[in-house]
Amino acid sequence: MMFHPTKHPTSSPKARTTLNAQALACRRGQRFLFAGLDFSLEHGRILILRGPNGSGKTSLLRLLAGLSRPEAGQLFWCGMAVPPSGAGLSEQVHYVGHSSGMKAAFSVTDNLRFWARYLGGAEDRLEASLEALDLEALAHLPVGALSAGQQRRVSLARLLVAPRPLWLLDEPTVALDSDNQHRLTGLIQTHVQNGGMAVIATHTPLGVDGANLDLRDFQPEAQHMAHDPLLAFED
Amino acid sequence: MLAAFFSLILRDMRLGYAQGGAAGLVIAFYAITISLFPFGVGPDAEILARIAGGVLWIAALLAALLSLDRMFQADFEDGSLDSLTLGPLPLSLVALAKALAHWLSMLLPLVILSPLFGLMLHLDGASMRVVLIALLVGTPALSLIGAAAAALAVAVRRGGALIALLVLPLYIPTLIFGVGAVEAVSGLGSVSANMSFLGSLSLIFAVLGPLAAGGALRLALE
Amino acid sequence: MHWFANPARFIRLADKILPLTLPLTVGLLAVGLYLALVASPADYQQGDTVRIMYIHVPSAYMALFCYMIVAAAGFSTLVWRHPLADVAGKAAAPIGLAFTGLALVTGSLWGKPMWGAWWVWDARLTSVLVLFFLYLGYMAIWGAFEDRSKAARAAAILALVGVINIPIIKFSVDWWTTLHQPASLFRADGPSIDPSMRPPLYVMLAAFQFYFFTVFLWRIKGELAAIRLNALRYAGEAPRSASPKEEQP
Amino acid sequence: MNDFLSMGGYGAYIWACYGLVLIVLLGLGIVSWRTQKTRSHRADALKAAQPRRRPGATLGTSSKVQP
Repeated sequence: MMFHPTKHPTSSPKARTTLNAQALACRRGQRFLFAGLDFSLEHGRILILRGPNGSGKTSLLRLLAGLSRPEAGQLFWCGMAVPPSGAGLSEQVHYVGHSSGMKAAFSVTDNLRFWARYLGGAEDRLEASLEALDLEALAHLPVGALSAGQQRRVSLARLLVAPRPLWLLDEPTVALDSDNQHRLTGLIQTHVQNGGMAVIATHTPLGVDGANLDLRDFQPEAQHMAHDPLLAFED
Repeated sequence: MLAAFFSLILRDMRLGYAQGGAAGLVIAFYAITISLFPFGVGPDAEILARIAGGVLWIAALLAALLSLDRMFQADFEDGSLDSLTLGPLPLSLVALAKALAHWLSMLLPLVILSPLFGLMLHLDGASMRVVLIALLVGTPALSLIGAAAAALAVAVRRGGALIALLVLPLYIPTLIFGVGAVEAVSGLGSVSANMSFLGSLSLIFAVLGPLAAGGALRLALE
Repeated sequence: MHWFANPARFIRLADKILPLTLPLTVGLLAVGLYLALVASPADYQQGDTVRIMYIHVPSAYMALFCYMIVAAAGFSTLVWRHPLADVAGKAAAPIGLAFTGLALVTGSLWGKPMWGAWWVWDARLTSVLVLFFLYLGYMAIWGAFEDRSKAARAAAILALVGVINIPIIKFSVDWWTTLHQPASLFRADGPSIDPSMRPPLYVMLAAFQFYFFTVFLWRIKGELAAIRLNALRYAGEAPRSASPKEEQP
Repeated sequence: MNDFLSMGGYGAYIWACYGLVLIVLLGLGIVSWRTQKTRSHRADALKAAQPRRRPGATLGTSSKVQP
């Protein structure tokens, strides 16, 4: 599958997309999940997030997708600063979380056709996406009737229906059987070879080579109180 | 951008009528609520005719309230709200699209059926037409400002009951001018004045509702 | 504007102001009561019930005034993300609710001798009733969230939606009451406040204003103390030099 | 004094109004005042009971990601 980014600052296929993070910090309630997080990622590269449950992997992925605002720090997409609303980056991103993001009442094809149209992809990619994840047999079944593994493959199919440079995958191998995991690895490698990028939070090895980032290195050692402006007189 | 907007409206409308969709329930609720009134105030034609406008409007308000809860909650629970945010539309336009889809799938059928229920309430021909137009012009406001309350309720996780408290005070102007238009037929005030207020309410809320809903949805995503 | 953001500085300022506003409140209230109950004449038309107006009108005014404070706090929470604004909104709402409740009750107690009905669907009373529900909605939002900063922003959104709707509601209620009460003999806020009624009214209003400001500062200090208490209790739990251990998500 | 209390026959309503207003305002005032007093005392007590934290605890180390 040729990958060609649609609306994109530099529209050439081999775009030099880069994602940089400086001193990112994320707070949950009274506590910092991580702080002072820096990383940089260019096209054709993969970043694998490690760390125990609750160390902030999902929060970091949602932050990169522009679904939440960082407590501190700044994100740069292709060198341009990303505003807190995530505008400019959100349109370049796919986020595959734990829930399928599909309507249970609709069939697999209806769901994917909607996402193709909504996310600015092309409906002619539908067949190729179903084929890539071995979903042709289930195409007309309502997503609600599918197993967790099958639903996971449908949400992964959305990555192919509307091509975007940056994939954010949150434990994508969950509920996938072994040969589907190979299929996933193949998809990621093809995406990356075509100039795409990916940030993947995973516990199981994916068989793709990429830089590792362990969120435990960025936990503040002292359980420092999250900086709540209304606590300023605690210093 | 526009294609995404309309595809979202179409999807939500189809959702309303798909298996598990609430559209059918809302219409049934509207019918049952209206038919309760004669049991309450008595079958006397003269009384029913006088309060018919109020009955039709209050039933429409409650029907809208009933269906607001699912406007964003379903998308929040199955994760599609995340992907909708990553689409080309800003969150306020997503809210506008969903509010319009809610109006088209949930409230428009009520408006079309209202003359039928008007008959049950001995409404005369002239007021029947006015009620139909008033509902057509005024009910969009219910979905539009309702979207803001529904979005706030999503951020609260189990906020369904909260919606009624948040939105009913804001429905009062629509109710006043809606019923006012019907009563104007029998000489109490002017129909066109009430209609123009009703229409302006829908327009004001067409801006205010989605803006507030967009902000509230961003809260829910955090 | 951000000079204000530091709570310690705010509390020092409040502690300077409070010794002024508290005696002023008490003094004005005493003078107001004296003027309202003793010094002013009974109205030729209403008799002594006009004295109820001296607290009904200020209460209704304060009910709206407090909502404006809540909306202003909401605006600065959303636009300037001013941390103190979250707390100010939450502090002002209960006071506003109290004034709204008082306006409703005094309005009803005034309606009974005048028109023989405990509740009259008149323009002012109906608007105050709707305002009461707006307050309930605002405070329900605060109660519904665990995370303070999320609650503040959600409540701010509702407050702004509410404040934009207040003139709309006021207009539609006035339209509705004049439609259904063509020539009501006596409107709740009186045909015209003749000169002799003004002193007690203004003094009572001033007393209520200072009362609001005093209790408002107290409540903000209370909210800040609650945040500090929560943070300290939280810090107290987590052992200070713990190595980063497994945390529950 | 008596006619003052009767307020031209409307005494009941007038005193009910003024009484209620004073009770509610006084009550709200006292509750607000007391909560802020007790809370700040408790906070001071908790703070005093807590060992001094190392001033200026830094917010996590920032190290480049391993290649």
